[in-house]
Amino acid sequence: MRSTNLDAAIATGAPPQARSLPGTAAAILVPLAAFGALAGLLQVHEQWETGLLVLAFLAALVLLDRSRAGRSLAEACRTQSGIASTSAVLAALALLWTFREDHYSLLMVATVALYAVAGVGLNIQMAFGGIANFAAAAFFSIGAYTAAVLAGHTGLPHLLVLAAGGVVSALIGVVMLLPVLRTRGHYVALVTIAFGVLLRTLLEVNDTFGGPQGMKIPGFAPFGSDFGDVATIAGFDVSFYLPYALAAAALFALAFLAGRMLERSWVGIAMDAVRTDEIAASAFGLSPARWKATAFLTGNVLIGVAGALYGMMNGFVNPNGAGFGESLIMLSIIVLGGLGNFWGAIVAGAVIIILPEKLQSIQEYRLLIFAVVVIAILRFRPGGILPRPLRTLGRQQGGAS
Amino acid sequence: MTALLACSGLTKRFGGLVALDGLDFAVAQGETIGLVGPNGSGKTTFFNVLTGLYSPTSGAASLDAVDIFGKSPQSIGRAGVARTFQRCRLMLDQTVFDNIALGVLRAKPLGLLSTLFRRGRLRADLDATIARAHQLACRFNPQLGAALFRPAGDLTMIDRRRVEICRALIANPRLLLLDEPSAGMTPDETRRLMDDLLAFREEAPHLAVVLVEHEMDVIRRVSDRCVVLNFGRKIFEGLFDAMIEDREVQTAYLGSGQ
Amino acid sequence: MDMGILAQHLFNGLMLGMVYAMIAVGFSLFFGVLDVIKFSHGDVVSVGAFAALGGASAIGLLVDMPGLSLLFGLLAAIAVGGLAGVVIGGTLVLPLRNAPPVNVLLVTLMAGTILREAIRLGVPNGGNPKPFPVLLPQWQITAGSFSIGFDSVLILIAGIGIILATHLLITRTRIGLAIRAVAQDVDVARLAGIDFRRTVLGTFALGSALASVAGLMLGLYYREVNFSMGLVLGVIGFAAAVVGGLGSLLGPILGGFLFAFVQTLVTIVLPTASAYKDVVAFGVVIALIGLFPTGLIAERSSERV
Amino acid sequence: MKLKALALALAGLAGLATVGLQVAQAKDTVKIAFIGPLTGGSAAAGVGGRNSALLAVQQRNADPAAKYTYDLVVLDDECKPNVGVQVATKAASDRAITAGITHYCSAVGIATVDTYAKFKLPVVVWGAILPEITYGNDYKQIHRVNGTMINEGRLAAKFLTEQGAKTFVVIHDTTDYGKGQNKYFSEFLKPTGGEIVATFPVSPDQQDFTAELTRIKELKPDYVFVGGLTPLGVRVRSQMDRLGIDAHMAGVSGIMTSGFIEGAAQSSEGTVSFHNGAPLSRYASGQAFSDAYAKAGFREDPDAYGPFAYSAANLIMDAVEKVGPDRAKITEVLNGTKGYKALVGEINFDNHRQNIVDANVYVVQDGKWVYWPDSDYGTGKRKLAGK
Repeated sequence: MRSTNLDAAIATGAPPQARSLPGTAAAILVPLAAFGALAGLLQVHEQWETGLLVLAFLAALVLLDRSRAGRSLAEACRTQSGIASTSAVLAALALLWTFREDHYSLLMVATVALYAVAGVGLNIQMAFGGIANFAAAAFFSIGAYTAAVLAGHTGLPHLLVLAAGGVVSALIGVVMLLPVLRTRGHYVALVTIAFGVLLRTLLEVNDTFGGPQGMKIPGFAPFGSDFGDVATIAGFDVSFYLPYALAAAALFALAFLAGRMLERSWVGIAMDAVRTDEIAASAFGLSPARWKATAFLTGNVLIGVAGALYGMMNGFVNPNGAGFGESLIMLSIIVLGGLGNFWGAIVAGAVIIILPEKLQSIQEYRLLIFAVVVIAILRFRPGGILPRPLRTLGRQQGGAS
Repeated sequence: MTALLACSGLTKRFGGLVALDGLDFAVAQGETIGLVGPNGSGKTTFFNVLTGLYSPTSGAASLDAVDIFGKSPQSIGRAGVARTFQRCRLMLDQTVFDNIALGVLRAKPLGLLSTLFRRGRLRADLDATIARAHQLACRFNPQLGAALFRPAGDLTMIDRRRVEICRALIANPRLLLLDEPSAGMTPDETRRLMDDLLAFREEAPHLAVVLVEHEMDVIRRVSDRCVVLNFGRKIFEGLFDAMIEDREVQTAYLGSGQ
Repeated sequence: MDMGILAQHLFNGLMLGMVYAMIAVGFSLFFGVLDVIKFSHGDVVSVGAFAALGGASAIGLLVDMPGLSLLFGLLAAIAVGGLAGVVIGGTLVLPLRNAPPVNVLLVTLMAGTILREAIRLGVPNGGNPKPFPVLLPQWQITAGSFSIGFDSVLILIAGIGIILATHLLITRTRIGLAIRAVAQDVDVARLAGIDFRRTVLGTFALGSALASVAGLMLGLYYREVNFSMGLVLGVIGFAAAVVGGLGSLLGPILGGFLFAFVQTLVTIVLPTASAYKDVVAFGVVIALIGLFPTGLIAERSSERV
Repeated sequence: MKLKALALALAGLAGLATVGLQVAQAKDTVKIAFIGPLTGGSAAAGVGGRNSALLAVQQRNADPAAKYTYDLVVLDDECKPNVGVQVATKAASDRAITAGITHYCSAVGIATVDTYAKFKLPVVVWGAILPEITYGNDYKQIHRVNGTMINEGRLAAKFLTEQGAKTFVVIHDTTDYGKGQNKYFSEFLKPTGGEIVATFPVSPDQQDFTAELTRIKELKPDYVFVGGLTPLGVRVRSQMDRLGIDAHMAGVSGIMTSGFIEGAAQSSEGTVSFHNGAPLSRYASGQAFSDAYAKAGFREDPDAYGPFAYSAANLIMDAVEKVGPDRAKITEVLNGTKGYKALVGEINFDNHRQNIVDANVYVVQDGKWVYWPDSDYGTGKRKLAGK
């Protein structure tokens, strides 16, 4: 009796659950198309090609949102997220393999993936915990500095170095917990801005960690051999950035999975409750401080880990990367991508990191155009490129239960 | 019959302002009390103190002999007190289920590691809770049950109130505090909500309810007994008919310009 | 330390604090009426400085009357700054009122970038600092080792006068009443017949004109303006407003002077570590927020349950 | 309405594309990268460098004797090291690019050397003056036509003490640039007996220096030595005037720009600076460069390092003319550069591929940077104002 009621609820209250063939096809094709577009963006050289691609992208956005077919495509991806994710993973691998010899494209893809990992962390802080973190780049750099110290001066295995990057970033975040927990909204924003400026200035003025020049970081060598020395994989010539891009993609997959699991659980509901209405949440026995702290520190761990790998990939870290401007770039990525949507971080990461590089021939007008694009997207699509979907839970998750 | 909730000398001061002034208050199991009084007479403050949102200045309060005076909202909730709010406090962007689930969240395993690594248990727990929420919602309105995974912001005012009540009821409380459920609703909606409530009372005869209301019709229909507050003091306790005859109650209302 | 030098430090600190306060007041006003942070505010300072530079130089080309140049510079700063405020407020901030607050922050940051880049690209050789014409009398007031320009004194007095005038405008006039009413409760203000949109845009014009005039005063004082001068000032102004208490008028003024005081103090006490002055100043900001979570002059925000 | 906007945007893009395509097709095209800061705070220097390099390329393309057509691929490093590594990777991993004219910002220059070495792209640094870029490694691919701050610091210490200055205050920014300038100046000052009475490290975007300068007023040094770029120099100079400080000011090549004179206006008179190049007017072809630059119609000044970018571009193109567009061969030719006649004088690379240049002293006289020996101050006709 009860279970039929439940099924009825799910069937009527939720998006159609039945797996239709067209729906499955859509769930497979949409990620393929998205990664295809990314491949196109990486491949283009001419300005007009980039322009066309941007227009096509904007058109696709409008269609997905405004047309019936577009909405059902989006819906299909949402309800069959398992299939869509699998398709995305395969498409990503195919993309990386296609570009296996192209150093620059792989570097850009790996950068986007690592910024997206940080984006997952930042999403946990902001979209779930409601903590406006304007110092993401500072924590990202803390991860990289940790890697510089530990990988450069100790024999710690590199996988542990990555983890340490996250832990140290979270520990330094603890320093800010008191003011962050005691206050809200814009006041939190200021605390993080102040922290970012403070850390950056400190790193630059003080020479303990290399001063303005920063530190060199050895390449990532998780299993003994340095990624930077990789020249062939399975007999194919590859760029040394391929293993980095793969590692970055794997890290994103892990972060994505963890973030998704947290979201689709009691923890996710608790964080949403605390963020939306602290008073109601505490009336029902949730401790706002606990959940804000959890969101903040979990987010910092992910940001720090991403920063550590980024540092090892680039081979150096310096105070420039910790600045307010860099933090804003990370923030732009998640807001533009859609607060709370992890895929959005990848899409917006591509827009914010790769697009300006493709606009190089506009040279000094680049920043201006870029600012206009960001304003246009946020003005007409306040939820970002991919707005956060409603939570699905339990049997609702579709797929095997 | 022993009282389920027993408060004595409950006092809450905000600086110089005395919002609750030595309030004695008792509710028995299965009893519904209508709590009335002009604006600012301390009704909501009383709820806030009872549920631990405000810490009381002095006095005593216990629920079924368990001391709840000045305890945290968590332990008071665990003891069996649940409430709704005067201004609807729902997460409008989240699903109806998310909102109802907030009522039982404190009893769920909330550790990060268990969330990440014990997915099977979590999923079973989620399914069971969904079933329970669905059952509750259907009792008030079958369509609400069907809308369990729609955003709460899509609901009508009366359904939002129903969700709030489901959220309070899902933890199986022993004492339910309703803060002006009629606020923002039409008289017809209010009547329907009260029908639901009375029907629910039939099924849960042990549940005690304290209802803050301005609508005297609602009070008359639902409550067994009435308590009137003014300036944080109890000025009347008794049956509804006696209350509307009471001179002090009348002056309190007229005097405050209602 | 001899008294003259001490007086000099005091004067520097006051000057700096006055500029910070003028910018911080804008942040606080916008937050009051709309609960938003408009981050392009710092760049409005640069816009004002360049508008004043343009206005003053244009007159300077026609006639050699510093007073008239100054007047036109001032008018240009007020007009352009106010206009920038209204345009940003009307096209970007108001339509996004119901979006997440961080969207407004980001959009206005980008608007600030546009202003900044527009100056850099629009003004010939805009990437370089520009001299600001000398428009005030050049008398020097000297007393022992204390020596300041008469013009500096004028600027300081003008700044304090403008802050006072703003205070009077907010507390004593009908416009001020409307602004305060909207800040208190939008719905009630609407019921009372206040035009919400006009009041908000008026506030944006007022706050932005203040920042713009601050830009003019910076130009007069330092005799140099540059396209990125507003960037750091924006962050400091925001910090001052938040530490002082968003939404109030006294708070940001207090915050501005406090920030200037800490910066100056660090330079005096630890001259060799003067690079740490931002570290210390922002450290103090974090500590103060920890101690006074809603600012020194607390927001009136007893939320009803 | 929306459609119309779309059509306009498309038309605009198409227009851009055709402009890009209008390149003569007769000769083989050789691509050379130019990397510098085109946006942000250092954009003035970057754009000046870009214009100068572009001028060299245009002149070469107009020359019928040239064997190749040259295409300057311009990339913006935003003066950010991580962006610098990205664009360096882009240029270096693009096989079509044969060489690079790279970097103004020292922080970016030092961050990218490994990338160029890894991909074996020969580059000539045109503006970054951190010594480590050439001296901190042994990469055959990294060359530099401009001098380092070592030259400037040595000359500054020697010259200023010879002028009779005994006490100094240093204000430097906290980037590599300012910290390096401070390091070399104070190092070379020690043996001369000059004394640094205070050092103020400041943030490069700091606006107000009245607190520091009031301290300086108290200390009464002979010279204020500024280790920073133009904006810092302008602010310190104007504010020194404002506070009535009568010490002289000396700067480094970072302030030796027309922007400094324009920005500090009358206050700039008598400011001394050290620069590892000579004034355009002293170069054999300086006047020709100025004329050609003006004729090309660039909106911005070439800035202090424009002539170096111009010379680097020519150095590379001459190497290409000699051995063709082959990275390894070009590297070899560049490595062996001795006695190469360039706009900025003779280029000789030492064993670290660092051009050996002498720094020169300049002074602002009547709104111009004047070579010290030629100036009224140098010849004794005028004395520096102040004490």
